[in-house]
This record gives sequence, structure tokens and C-alpha cells, in this order.
Amino acid sequence: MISLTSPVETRAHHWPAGLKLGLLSLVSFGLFFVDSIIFHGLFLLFVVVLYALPGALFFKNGWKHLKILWPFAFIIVLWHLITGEAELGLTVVFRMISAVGLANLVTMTTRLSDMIDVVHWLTCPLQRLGFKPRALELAIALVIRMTPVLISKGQNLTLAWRARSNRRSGWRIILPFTVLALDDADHVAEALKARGGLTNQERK
Amino acid sequence: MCIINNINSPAEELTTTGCAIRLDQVCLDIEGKQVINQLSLETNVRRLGVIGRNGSGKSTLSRLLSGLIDTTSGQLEIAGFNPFKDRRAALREVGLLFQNPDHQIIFPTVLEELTFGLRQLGQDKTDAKKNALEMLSAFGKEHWQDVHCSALSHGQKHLVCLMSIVAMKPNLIILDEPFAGLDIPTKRQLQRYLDTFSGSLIHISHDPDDLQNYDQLLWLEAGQVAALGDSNEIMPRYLAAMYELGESDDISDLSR
Amino acid sequence: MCIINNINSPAEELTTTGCAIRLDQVCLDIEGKQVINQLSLETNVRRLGVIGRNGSGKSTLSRLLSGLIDTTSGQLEIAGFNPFKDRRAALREVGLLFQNPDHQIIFPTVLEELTFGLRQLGQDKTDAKKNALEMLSAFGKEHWQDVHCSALSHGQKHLVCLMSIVAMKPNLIILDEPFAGLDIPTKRQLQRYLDTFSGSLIHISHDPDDLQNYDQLLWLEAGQVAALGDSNEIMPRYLAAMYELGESDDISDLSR
Amino acid sequence: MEKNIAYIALFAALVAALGLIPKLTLGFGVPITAQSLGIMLCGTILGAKRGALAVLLLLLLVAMGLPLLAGGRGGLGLFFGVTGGFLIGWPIAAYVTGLIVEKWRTGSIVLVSVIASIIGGIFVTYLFGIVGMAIVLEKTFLESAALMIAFIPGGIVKVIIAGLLTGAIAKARPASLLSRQIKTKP
Ligand SMILES: Nc1ncnc2c1ncn2[C@@H]1O[C@H](COP(=O)(O)OP(=O)(O)OP(=O)(O)O)[C@@H](O)[C@H]1O
Ligand SMILES: Nc1ncnc2c1ncn2[C@@H]1O[C@H](COP(=O)(O)OP(=O)(O)OP(=O)(O)O)[C@@H](O)[C@H]1O
Ligand SMILES: O=C(O)CCCC[C@@H]1SC[C@@H]2NC(=O)N[C@@H]21
Ligand SMILES: [Mg+2]
Ligand SMILES: [Mg+2]
Repeated sequence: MISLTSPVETRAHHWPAGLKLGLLSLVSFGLFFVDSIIFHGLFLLFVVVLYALPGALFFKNGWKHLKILWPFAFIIVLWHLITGEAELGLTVVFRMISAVGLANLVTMTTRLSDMIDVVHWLTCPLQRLGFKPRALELAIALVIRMTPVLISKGQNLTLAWRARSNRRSGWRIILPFTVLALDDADHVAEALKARGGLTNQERK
Repeated sequence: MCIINNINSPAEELTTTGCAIRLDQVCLDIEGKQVINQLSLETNVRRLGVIGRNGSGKSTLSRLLSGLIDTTSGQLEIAGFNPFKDRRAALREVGLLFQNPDHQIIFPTVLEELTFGLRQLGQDKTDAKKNALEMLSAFGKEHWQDVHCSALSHGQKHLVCLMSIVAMKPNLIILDEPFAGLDIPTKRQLQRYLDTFSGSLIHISHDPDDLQNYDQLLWLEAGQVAALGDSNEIMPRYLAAMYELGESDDISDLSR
Repeated sequence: MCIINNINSPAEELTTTGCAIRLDQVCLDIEGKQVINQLSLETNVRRLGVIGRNGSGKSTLSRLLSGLIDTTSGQLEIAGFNPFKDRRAALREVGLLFQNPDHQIIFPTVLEELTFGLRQLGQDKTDAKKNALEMLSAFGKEHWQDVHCSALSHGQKHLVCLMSIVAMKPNLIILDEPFAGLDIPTKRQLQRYLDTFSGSLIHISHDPDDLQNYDQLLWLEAGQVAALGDSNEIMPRYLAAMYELGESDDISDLSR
Repeated sequence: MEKNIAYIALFAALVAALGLIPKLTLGFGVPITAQSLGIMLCGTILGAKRGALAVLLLLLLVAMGLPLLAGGRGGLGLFFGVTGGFLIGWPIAAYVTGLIVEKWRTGSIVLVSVIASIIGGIFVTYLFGIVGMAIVLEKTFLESAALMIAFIPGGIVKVIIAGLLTGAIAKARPASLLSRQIKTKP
């Protein structure tokens, strides 16, 4: 399971997901219209405070997910140093960390099912065009299922390889892995069908 | 074909006829290979055991019966409808326990897996969750609810699959080797549970012990009916044939 | 720990000691859960049966013994080396049959699957192919060589997995429920084949019949040794405990 | 129907999983990532419509904040970042790639896939990517285009892998090559 979800329950968990997502889009969008480095610096500080509010464990967890941005930040700054636009570089980096940080914050405090409900609500107008929100809902759930499953199938496959080889699998594992993934999709399709697939009964 | 009353059944008060199954000259080709070959049978016992060698087509038959795949030719009906065509009816009528639990589990956590089928039946979120939890607690597994399916052992996965099917309360459950890999206590517990199940059961197994209380047996061989009838008559014949095959030193006689 | 001569073994002329296995305070945590807990044992019988409930850690132990995963703490040795550290030795010494054939099969076709392990042992293409074909024909399955593994039935896949391991001729084969899902003739055939296998066998099974001729039994419970010793002594105790658990109506007593 | 959904979800997940392959971020903030190989495969294996849907699905999840892009990134913010143009171009790239494989049925599947990947996976992607970069980095179109040279070696490798892999799938799992299935109602 993709574990961006927070290990501790915060107050933000109880806010409506739609509101959080709406605010997030507005703020992320808004950030692009400000160029002031001071503003972005302060805003980043604000985001850090938001992370700190729910306590140390939450902060540590949030940091783990933001840490991965540092090579990006490093390179952007470096490049802008070379081109002599250090300030622009810092601004871009601050903005990026704030935007991703906020987005992660929403993800960490929103249950996936609530997130899916928002998507469901957003796509309601499309229903009249023959669009099946149920299909989208299922597809979302499936991607979230399959990403970690693929990763663990990949690990399983390396175990299978390891069991009969002392060399590393390298590129030769690519085709077996793809075939495995396709077979998994076939099995999921069959399992879905066995439990009604898209022909689910009317909802009350 | 003979229909025998289920005398040994521990749930004698129940009606003795089950879900009507009718196959008429059913053929199925997969990628050019004839996997089911002119299969005809008609039965409506409450407990039907299915036996046959590896690759004889048992799992394929279970897929046909639950409407996951269509026949290449011939007629197939369960309780009066075609389960491939009428998916809605099939969902209420038939539940299939896959042979390989990894092929059945769709969702990351146990509760999601159980809830999904119930939601598919039209239950709303709270109801579905409540019923799923009830199922879990019927097996003393409430503490599994947030467990990741991938972290379960093989046998534990099998149990999750069975609970998800049983929770949907279908009239017919098709079990494709439900006990393979289960430990003795879990197996006995499950067996007792299945014995009290008021609907029909089709049970595929290689272990004669599993099918002791079954009314009828269907013996498949290379996609065809080798025998169908009273289990007291068929099981000994089957076992004799199997042991003879197993004793023969000519290994090339083994399954196709 | 006691080492018992294998009196019932059909291959009495063989040496009675097998591959030395030594575990000292082995622990294994997976994602924070202690799956193997202070496991210590020492044995070198030729036939060791492993029993225990679902989720007790049998498959995990098999992965540790074949060196697929490393211990979190403690010492583990097979025939004097650590199978996780010394992969080259482990490959020659130990073969593992996975519980789920889908977790073992890597390649699309049967022949590729069998050839792979042989190539890894250093055989050249022609030799590997020759030996793979020989293995297939020993089981009367030459006609499977170009068959796609995905087109095989569950039991057929299991057999392919077993053949790929046996073809590599390891000194120790670890079998994780090798017979689950196999039909009676194939099972008996295989059993006979394994009985004549001159190396050591570690056999994980839920079926007491499978372990009849085994010298020693290891009973695992929650990642710990519940008992290790003479199978004539341990099996009855195990069965008694399991049947008692199975009879209890308090289902919540069931496995973790 | 179930098969379509499962495959679309699978490929969205596959692109996400390809993001785990360590990436190399270039000076201007655009990573060299295996995910663009995934985009090509969406087209060559799933075909136009399903391929584009798979990518859209991934982007929707990214927008919802799931960390599915290279380096575990996610969130709406990314669409406004340096790589925003690439992201918007991806579904169209998959569509074009798929369309070519679907329509051009003569000739070796490997060759067709390679050419389709070049046209869809490279030309279309870069077109959108360059425009996006020009806007965000406040550079000219040509300046941005010049930066793309850095992707060429990687691009060649990916195109070849996409071709070979599609060819291998056509052999090992012909039924899975949805781009070449005889048209049935989806
Ligand atoms: N995709 C496929 N392509 C070709 N043949 C297939 C395919 N799937 C199954 N078969 C063949 O169909 C036959 C029946 O398979 P099935 O899985 O129904 O057997 P089974 O009776 O359930 O066996 P087991 O006891 O091993 O589970 C097998 O011989 C198998 O090789
Ligand atoms: N990835 C994982 N994360 C957490 N726990 C795990 C993981 N993999 C296995 N376990 C746990 O380890 C324990 C032992 O699993 P294992 O597969 O070794 O059991 P087993 O004895 O082989 O059971 P079975 O008889 O069902 O095959 C189980 O309780 C399982 O929940
Ligand atoms: O992760 C992202 O935010 C999107 C990255 C886009 C990278 C583009 S896709 C085409 C080109 N080839 C690469 O390897 N990277 C760029
Ligand atoms: Mg089967
Ligand atoms: Mg196991």
C-alpha cells in the first residue's frame, strides 16, 4: 500500500476532503503568481509549521516523504547559480517544496476513500455523457492496489531468480516481469468479474 | 441422472434439492485446445463433489459454471439462467472460491477485500462494513481487518477468500480445492461451517476425505464426464483407477 | 537433539545422515512483525518433516534455509556455510520448491523454466537443454517442452516447479507443500521418486500421510520450535493438539 | 470490460512502478526517467484509447496527491512545475503511439512499435514538454528545445526497449496485446 497516509490522526483528518483538495488547488495555483523570494521563504516556513503542529512523529513521517525532493532542489539551485540567477533558483525551489509539501499534507490527512468520493462527485456531471463513475472509482482503487503489488511481485520474482541463480537478474528479468504483470491483470479482471465487476446492483 | 437424498448431511432439515445445473454438449476451446469436450450433465443435488486428474478441466468447469467464461458451443444453465449472459443474476446466485488465493484477492487489506463483494451487491458503505466485520468475527478474525493481504500466509489468504465469498451469501458456492494448504483446525472448522451452509455446494478436491458427505460425484477426465452419480459408487472406482495409475512404473502414463 | 536412523526409508543403503542444519537464536522481523522468534535447532537427518499451523512460519523458514532472505539476528548454517552469504554454495546445495507455483515460475515456457537453473549451474546451452529434456522425459512430459506455463493447470505447474528443482540435483531439497493440489497418481509417483532421492529432504506439509516415513519432525508454532524429534513421538501429539483445536467451538481460538 | 479496467489500471501502476528506477535529474529540473518508457508501452500494448486512459488515470492520481511520479513525487503542484508540459503531453503521446500501432498492422510489430514510440513517445512528448518549460522557466522555445538534446541517448534506448518488449509480449501473451486485438466492443 502506498503509505503516504499519516501514522497519527490529526484534526485535519476530519475536514471534508473536497475542501482540502479545493484549497490545495487554489493555493498551488496562486503560488505561481507570486515572484517574491521573501514571500516564498515565509510561506515555506508556514508549511513547516503546519507539519510540526501534529507532533514529532507526524513531522518525521512528513519529512521522510519530502526528503526525496532534495536532489531536485540541489540541482535547480546549482543550475541557477551557474546561470547567475541564484534568487530565481531559490524562489523556484521554495515554491516547489511548498507546493509538494502542501499536497503531501492533504494526502497524509485524507483517507483514500474520501478522496475517491471527491472524484466521484467531480465526475458526476460526466454521467450524462455516458461516463461510468463506478468504472473510474474501481480503476483508482486498482491502481492503488497494483502499484505495491507490482513492486512485491517484482521482489518475489527476484526471490525466484535468486533461488536458482547466484548472478543478478539484470535486464533479463524485464520480460518475465511484464508477463507476470499482465497475468496479474488477467487474474484481477477475472476476480472482479466473479464479484460482479461493473454490473453492480443498484445502490440504495 | 440420479438424484440422491443427502442422508449423511448434518443439516437434514434443509431441502434436499439444490441449485439446478444443466449442461448440454458444452465445448470450450482455449487457444485452439479443446479443454472441455462435449460435456453434458444435469443435476440438482445440494452437495456435488468434482474429482479428476490434474488438467482434466475441473477449474475450467468452475469458471464456466460461475459465468466467468463463455462456452464455445453448447448450452449451460444454472438455476434456469445462463451465468455468462446474466451477470447480475450470477452474482447473487453463484460464488466461486478460486484455486489460487492470489488470483482471487483484489484489494490490499482484508476488510476492503470482504467489503468489496458486499458493496457490489448494493449494500451501502456502513452495511457492507458491518457485514464484513460480522463475517470476520464469525471466524474469530476481527483482528485481521486492517492486515495487508500480502502479509498473510498462504493458508490465511485462502481463508480470507472463503470469507469474502460466504459473506455474499450466494445460493451456490463453487469451491476449487478450498482446503489445500489449510491447517487441520481451520479445515475442520471450515468443514463444519460448510456442512451447515444451507445453499448448494460444488466442491472440487483431490482428497477423498473432503468429499465424504457428498451426495453425488462428478468425475472428469480430459474435459469429459467419466462418471456422474452416487458418490458411494463412484469414489471407490475412482480411487481404484487412480491407485492403479499411481502404482504403474511407466511414468509416461501420467496425466497429459 | 536426537538423530534417528531412517528405518522405514525405502533407500536404506544410503547414508543415514544428511545435510547438517544449524540454527542458533535465529530471529526474523518482517515489517516490524517478528515472524521467526529465537529459533534454535540442530539436526542432520536425511528426512525432516515440518509441521505447524497456518502462519506459523514454515514458508519463512524455508526461505531462510535456502538463503533467499537474511536473518535479522542469530546464526544460520547449512552444511557448514551461510546460505544467504554464500550464494554459490547455496545454489549447489539447496533447492527450494515454492508453496505457490506462480511465485516460482519465471519463464514463459516449460523448457525455458527447466533450462534456466541448469544454465545457472554453469552448463552450456546444449547440455542444459539435454538435461532439461531428460528430466521432462523422466516424468513422461516431453510434450510439455514448448507449452506455456500459464496454460498449465495448477497441479501441472506444481510438477514443472518440482522438475526444475530436481533437475539441478541439489543435496538438500526443501519442499513447501509439494503435493497440495496434485492428483493421486502424480503424488504417488512423485512420492516414490522422492523416496529414492539420495540427498536430504525437508518437507513442509499439513497432511500427516505425506510425512509417514520421515525420521524427524519439526513442529513450529508462532515462529518458535514447539517440538523437534522422533516423528513417531511428535506426530500423535501434534495431531491430538490440532484435532482438539479443530473441535473447539470457540472459533476465535484459531490461528493468529 | 473488466479486462479493460484491469489493464488500464495495471499500466497506470506500471508507469508508477517505473518511477522507482532511480532517475537522473538534469540541470533544468527535468529528470531522465524510465516513466517515459512506460508511456510508450501504454500506447504500443494498450492501443490509443486505453493507453491514453491509463496515463490520464495516473495523472489523476498524481493530482490527488499520490506520490507516483519519479522520485516519489505527487500533488497538483507538479502540473505547474518545469515538467508540467511533459505531464500534459503524456496522454496525447500514448494516444498517438497507440493509434499508429493499431492502424499499421502490416510489418513487424517490433519495427512498428519503435516507429510509433518515436513519433508519439518522443516527438509529441517533447513538443508539449518544450512549451511547458519555455513558460515555466521563462526561456524561449528554442532555448528549451536545445535542452532536449540531453534526453536523446536515453530516448533511443527506451524506444528500442519498447519495441522489443512489445514484440516479446506479442509472442508470449498475444491476447494481452490489446492494441492488436480484433476490434470488439470495449
Ligand atoms: N490458457 C490456456 N491455454 C491452453 N490451455 C489451457 C489454458 N488454460 C488451461 N488450459 C488447459 O486446460 C486443461 C484444464 O485445465 P484446468 O485448470 O481446468 O484443470 P484442473 O482439472 O483444474 O487441474 P488441477 O487439478 O491441476 O487444478 C489443462 O490441460 C490446461 O493445460
Ligand atoms: N510481508 C509480510 N509482512 C508482515 N507479516 C508477514 C509478511 N509475510 C509473512 N508474514 C507473516 O509471517 C507469518 C508466517 O508466514 P509463513 O508464510 O511463513 O507461514 P506458513 O507457516 O508457511 O503458513 P501456511 O501454512 O499458511 O503456508 C504469518 O503470520 C504472516 O502473517
Ligand atoms: O516526473 C515528472 O514530473 C515528469 C518528467 C518528464 C520527463 C520527460 S518525459 C520525456 C523526457 N525523457 C526523459 O527521460 N525525461 C523527459
Ligand atoms: Mg484446477
Ligand atoms: Mg507457507
